[in-house]
Amino acid sequence: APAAPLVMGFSQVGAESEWRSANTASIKAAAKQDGVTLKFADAQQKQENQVKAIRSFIAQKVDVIAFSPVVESGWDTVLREAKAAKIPVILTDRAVNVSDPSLFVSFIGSDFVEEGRKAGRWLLERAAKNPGADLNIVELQGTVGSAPALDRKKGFEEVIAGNPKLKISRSQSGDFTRAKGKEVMEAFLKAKDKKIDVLYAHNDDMAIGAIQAIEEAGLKPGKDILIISIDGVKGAFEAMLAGKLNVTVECNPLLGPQLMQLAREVVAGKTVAKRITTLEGVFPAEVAAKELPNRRY
Amino acid sequence: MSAASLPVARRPSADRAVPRQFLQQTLLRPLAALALLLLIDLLCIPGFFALEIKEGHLYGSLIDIINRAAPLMLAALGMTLVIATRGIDVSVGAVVAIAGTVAALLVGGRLTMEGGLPVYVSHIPMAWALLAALGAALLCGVWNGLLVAGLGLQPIIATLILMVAGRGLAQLFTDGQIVTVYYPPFFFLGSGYLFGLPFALWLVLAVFGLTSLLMRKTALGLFIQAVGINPVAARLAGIKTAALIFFVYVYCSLCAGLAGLMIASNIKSADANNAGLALELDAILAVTLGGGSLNGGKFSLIGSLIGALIIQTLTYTIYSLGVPPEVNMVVKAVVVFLVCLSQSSEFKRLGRRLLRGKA
Amino acid sequence: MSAPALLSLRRLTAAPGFASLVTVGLLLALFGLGGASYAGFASVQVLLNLLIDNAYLLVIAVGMSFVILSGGIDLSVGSVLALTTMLTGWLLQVAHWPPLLVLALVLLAGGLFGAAMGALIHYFKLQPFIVTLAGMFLARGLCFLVSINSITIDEPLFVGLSQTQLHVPLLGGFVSPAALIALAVLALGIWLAHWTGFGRAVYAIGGNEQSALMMGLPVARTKVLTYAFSGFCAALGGVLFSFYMLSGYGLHAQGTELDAIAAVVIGGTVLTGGYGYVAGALSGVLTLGLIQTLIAFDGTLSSWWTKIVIGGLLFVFCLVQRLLALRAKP
Amino acid sequence: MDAAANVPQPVLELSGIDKGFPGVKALSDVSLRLFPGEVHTLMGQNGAGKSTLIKVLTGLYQADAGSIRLDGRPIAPRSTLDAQALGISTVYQEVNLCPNLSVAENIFIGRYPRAGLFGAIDWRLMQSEARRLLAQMHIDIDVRAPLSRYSLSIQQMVAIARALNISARVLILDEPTSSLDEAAVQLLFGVLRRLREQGMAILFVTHFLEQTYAISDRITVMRNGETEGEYACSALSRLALVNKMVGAPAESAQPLEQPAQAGPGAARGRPVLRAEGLGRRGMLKPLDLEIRAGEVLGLCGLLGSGRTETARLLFGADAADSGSIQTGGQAARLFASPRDAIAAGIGFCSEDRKHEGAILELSVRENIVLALQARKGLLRAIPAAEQRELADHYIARLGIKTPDAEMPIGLLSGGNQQKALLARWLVTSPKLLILDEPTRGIDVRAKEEIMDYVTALSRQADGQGMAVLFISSELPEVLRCSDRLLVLRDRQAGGEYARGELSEASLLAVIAGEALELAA
Ligand SMILES: Nc1ncnc2c1ncn2[C@@H]1O[C@H](COP(=O)(O)OP(=O)(O)OP(=O)(O)O)[C@@H](O)[C@H]1O
Ligand SMILES: Nc1ncnc2c1ncn2[C@@H]1O[C@H](COP(=O)(O)OP(=O)(O)OP(=O)(O)O)[C@@H](O)[C@H]1O
Ligand SMILES: [Mg+2]
Ligand SMILES: [Mg+2]
Repeated sequence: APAAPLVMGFSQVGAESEWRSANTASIKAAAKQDGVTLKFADAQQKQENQVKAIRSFIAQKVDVIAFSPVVESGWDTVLREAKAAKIPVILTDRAVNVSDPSLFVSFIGSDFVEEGRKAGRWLLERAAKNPGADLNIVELQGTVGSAPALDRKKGFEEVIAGNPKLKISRSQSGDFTRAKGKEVMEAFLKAKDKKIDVLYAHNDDMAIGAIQAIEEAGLKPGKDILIISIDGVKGAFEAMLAGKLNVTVECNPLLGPQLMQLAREVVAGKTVAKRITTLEGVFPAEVAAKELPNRRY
Repeated sequence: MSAASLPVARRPSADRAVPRQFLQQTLLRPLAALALLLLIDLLCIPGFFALEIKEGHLYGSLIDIINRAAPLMLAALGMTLVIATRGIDVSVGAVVAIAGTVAALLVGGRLTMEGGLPVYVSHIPMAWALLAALGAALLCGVWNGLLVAGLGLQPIIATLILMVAGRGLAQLFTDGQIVTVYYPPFFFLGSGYLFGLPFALWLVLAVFGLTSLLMRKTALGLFIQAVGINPVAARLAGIKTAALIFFVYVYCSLCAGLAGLMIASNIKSADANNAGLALELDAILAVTLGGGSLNGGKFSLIGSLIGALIIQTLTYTIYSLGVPPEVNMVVKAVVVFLVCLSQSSEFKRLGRRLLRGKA
Repeated sequence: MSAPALLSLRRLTAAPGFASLVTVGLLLALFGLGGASYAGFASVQVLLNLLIDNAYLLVIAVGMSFVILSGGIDLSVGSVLALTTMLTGWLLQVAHWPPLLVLALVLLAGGLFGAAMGALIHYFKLQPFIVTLAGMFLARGLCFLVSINSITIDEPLFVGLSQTQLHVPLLGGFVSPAALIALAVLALGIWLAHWTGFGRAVYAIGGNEQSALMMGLPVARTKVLTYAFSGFCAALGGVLFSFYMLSGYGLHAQGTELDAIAAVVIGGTVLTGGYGYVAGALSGVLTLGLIQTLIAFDGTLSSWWTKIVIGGLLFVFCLVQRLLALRAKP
Repeated sequence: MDAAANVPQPVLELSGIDKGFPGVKALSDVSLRLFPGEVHTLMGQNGAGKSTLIKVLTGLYQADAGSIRLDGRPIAPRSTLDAQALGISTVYQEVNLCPNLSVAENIFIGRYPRAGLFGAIDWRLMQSEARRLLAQMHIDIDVRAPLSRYSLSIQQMVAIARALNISARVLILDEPTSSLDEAAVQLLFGVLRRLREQGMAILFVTHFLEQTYAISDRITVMRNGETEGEYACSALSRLALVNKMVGAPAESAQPLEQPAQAGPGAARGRPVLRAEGLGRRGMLKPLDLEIRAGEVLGLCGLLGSGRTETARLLFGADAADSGSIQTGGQAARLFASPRDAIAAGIGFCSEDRKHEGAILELSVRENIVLALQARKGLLRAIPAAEQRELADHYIARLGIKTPDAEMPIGLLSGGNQQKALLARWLVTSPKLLILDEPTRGIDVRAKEEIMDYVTALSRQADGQGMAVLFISSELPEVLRCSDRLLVLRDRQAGGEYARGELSEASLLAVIAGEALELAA
């Protein structure tokens, strides 16, 4: 048994959403349980801060570095420094785009494009029940240019392209927040040109905000307008219970235990899989009541 | 005395003429900008001005704009006074987060199920919760005021400290989670209606009325301007400059706190990380669009309100026109440039010269 | 204390550079604190990392110093930086232009962008805050018009510059070429500010623009040049940033304008213009960087405690700086 | 040489200049000729348009109509920079220098001596040159210190030094002497005479008749924005000059030489203020001072003798570090801030109206009521009607030339701003009014009338009149108005004299002569 505890440097994106906070909490709790000494650095949503943090982990000679990159690109240099210092790097939640794949040992996390596809597939099935009707979709995007926003849009569009009845008529950024989601939805609802049938929100928070706007417009969310969102936070399940949200695609933040186990294996010199996908489900409203008690975030 | 020998050009209704002149100078231009934006909406967005009665209140795009602009208007009111003293307060967004969080936490983050029925409970009586939230905002203001007026730190740095730490505090309270409120009376503040109009609007009007009353019935307005334009001379004239500066920061934080309550109430939850993000920039922009100068001095409360309306109308227009999100910023930038230019006398002069040159 | 000692102390504290001295002293104290608390902190490389990691910020802060000294403000720098990385990425990776041409072009573009804002500010008597805020939206928006995805740069020159480690003789440790460029820009800034007519005119305008005009100084040219210089520095900061990150991205460096302003003000420059030193930008940048490094070394702070501690350290820093400066006033 | 050379040609010729501002016609059909080798004085009442004319001439304002010719060629400068390039060097009325820059830089900015490969500024050379230039004007100060550290008079001298150092053919000085004392004025005149001999054309603005007659060759009189006429100095008597400025025959020929009131008979009351050992290290050595109700105490001294410092310490504008002040039967103390002093019934009209007095963007009305309002406190706002009444009263009483009370004070002429600031303190009806150079820049008639008005306020028969502490560099004025004179030398009290004890000459000797003795 190793005398000194494993030291892990972890650079988190920030605390920009509930999902992220749950992710952080899971990693911290798992580290504690596993007896891993965690050096945690919050990047406040800035890539440059993450690079600084990784440099400081290298200077502190930690055993393993893990991080959730703010953005895919731009990691070559600092990861090379880590490699030169012989510190293995694990990615969580989001992937990076580097010229040399050996710069990191493994990546655990969700596949945003796949999440978008799952959302799209759910809609396809739903539309199949009522093949005659055109469905007018509005989309609430995440922060312009951010990886989840880009990928969730891409995956969703890819799938619904298969059905010409499905059309996205409006798409606007709601910055992943409730307030913006509500604001944008309000504006969509006022535009009288087309009746809105479906709302696709890139995260639950925006969907929850939009639900309020829909109610205030005198419509019934979940019935008059189908609502699809991603993440699967507790609030979404509550909304589904109340019949206001139709489906949420899970994006699992509870990566802590998996990460710790992986770190141990990596440090012990075992070969590990390059890509580890987290287990994620799709939760339609029907299963919400059963699932809600299991939700920890 | 020599007055007799000097032919002083005294206009007959000098006292009347001047406020009108002032109005022209400071309010006409922002008003024109707002009108222009609305005109664009009228032409490009069908049904933009349509108002209907829904559930006993007015419903429509205009109402949305007012509702959405309300927190910004409040923040801009507070910011107006700070800017008039040649200061700046970048902590507005953080104070919004703190006030919203405190209120949401105290009012009720609990949904209990009794016999399959959801029951909403507030933790402590709502009035106390609201007072506590405003109290927290007040403390923020006192902190800013002490740093600026007491210690003499530069306003931007003094308030930057709270801007950074304040949001952290709010997140500390909530452990990084969004606190959802399940207590309907709380929602009235941000999405209720009174006499058919959003309650938020009435609240803004009340704060505005109170503030302008304060400016008109007391010498506060005069003193704030004097301190903003020439602090040395103001002190020599016997004005308590430090106390005055302290006051405006407290006032600004209180306005921000109220805005925070409104935002939290509107989305029925407190989002410590995102509530009021970059609101300070919008508030400053509103003040400047309304004719206020960052060099301190003359200010116009109504101007700032109009400035806030311009910003919100613009945002709403962008959403309604279906501008792709990646172009949002460019559109916003271009409009801000145009509004600014339309307010510049120099630009007008240039335009006139060009026109004359062509003719 | 004896009278002569007191006197010499007073003379020291009344010296014009005293505020900067205090800042340097505080910096050393902060570094000492880190060294005492965390293993591996008190190393040369940690110090050099401060320069490497903040090279782009230093360059921007130098440009910002001029703007603030002239009594203005430039909120567009962060966005111009992002736009530069984006343009650089696009021109290199998509359009495949030669790297040196790209460099020249983006630097020129940054300068022109600044000059355009300066011209609006001066000739149309618009407020710097509002014009540069619109500039900030514009530059950020233009990023997304280029591409909403991030662009990875793998052009050999950039990669080479990014990964070069220049070993520092005697001290040990290495710095990046970007850090050296930043120091060179700082030196250029100091020289411009204190030994050229342009720099002195900037100070004069910050002291009193009307007077500067009545003293026959070229106010229009100086103001436009000031913003052009800041735009240029922002673009250069963007170039350094693309060396640093090897990517172009529209969300890069959000809020950097506030960091730069804070750095300049912490370095002792007065926001209303006319007073301060360009060299102060370095101490401001190092202060902000050091605070972050301290937090990273601590490694136990949650997101929110990170913010609170940053705010707290900033407060303590400003408080001590201010109190010492107050004491120094006779 | 051809024949034309024999008839002197004006270097600078302005004709038909019109300039209007919203609501004000500042200049109409003004003409002016300036010949090489002459000192040409521009005279006129406050607000006559002198400064505006100069600003038009140097490109700060653009004329609505008219032409400016330099050597017969029309010019249209658009900025001071242009004017300088054309050989016109100007000192504007308010000191327009940069307070944050060093004294040396203020003299040399824009024309630095250069050295080295890249043409860097040669700071050493610049500083030694500045020292040399100022030494010529008998000023010995640290030229590396920021200008803001020095008093207005020093700043004025620096502004002059700057203008003189610009190699120019036309030198324009707008009221350069308003805050200089006699000695400094003589120094300046010495320099001007030398420049005149070198063929420079000098345009000079002043309100002092003595100075006009001492230096000028010709005089142009302006009235209400129009040129009244151009006269050879020798052909115009003082009385005629004053008449032309005012536009009506004046009653007395030598207004300034008459005593202001019927001698020292006015009733004197109880002490309003008694200061003991008032001082501050590096500013003023401990000083005793007593002022009684109904008394005008003149404070005299050379530049830098500590008069302004005394006033500031009395008023609490700077904190004293020794001594005490007793007012109206209250316990002795020191004022912590101007507020305290105002509450004790003291008013202080600063010498530096631009930085310490006027709130430029506020209206005349707001500037006038400011101190009264501050004393009443925030909550008891003076009703709008009352404010207007107060403002209108003093506008009429002091003859402030403004279209109306709502005009921003910054748009008034210099002298009229000064009057409005005086009004600010008069409305508070203080027990003690400290006036530091209150007549700076006020025209010759108004000066007399204002001081008469102020002294009349103090000389009330009941012994309850206002006490006045009067600081002025103009000895005749001090002598005329004061009941008692306190002389300051080297920042300490140098003697007290009763009214009539000293003539102007002997006062000068007391102020300067003994100071010289001390120095020796
Ligand atoms: N920018 C301006 N806007 C409006 N009115 C102005 C402006 N500048 C000057 N005036 C007006 O023009 C008139 C002439 O002013 P000017 O300053 O030229 O007088 P002056 O002869 O220099 O007086 P003084 O002896 O008091 O300095 C005044 O009535 C003044 O109020
Ligand atoms: N000729 C001079 N040479 C050097 N220093 C001078 C000279 N005249 C004044 N000073 C300095 O300028 C500073 C301020 O002087 P200031 O003129 O304000 O004094 P004062 O007593 O208020 O005189 P006044 O009221 O006439 O302006 C003092 O430090 C004084 O020593
Ligand atoms: Mg004048
Ligand atoms: Mg003086």
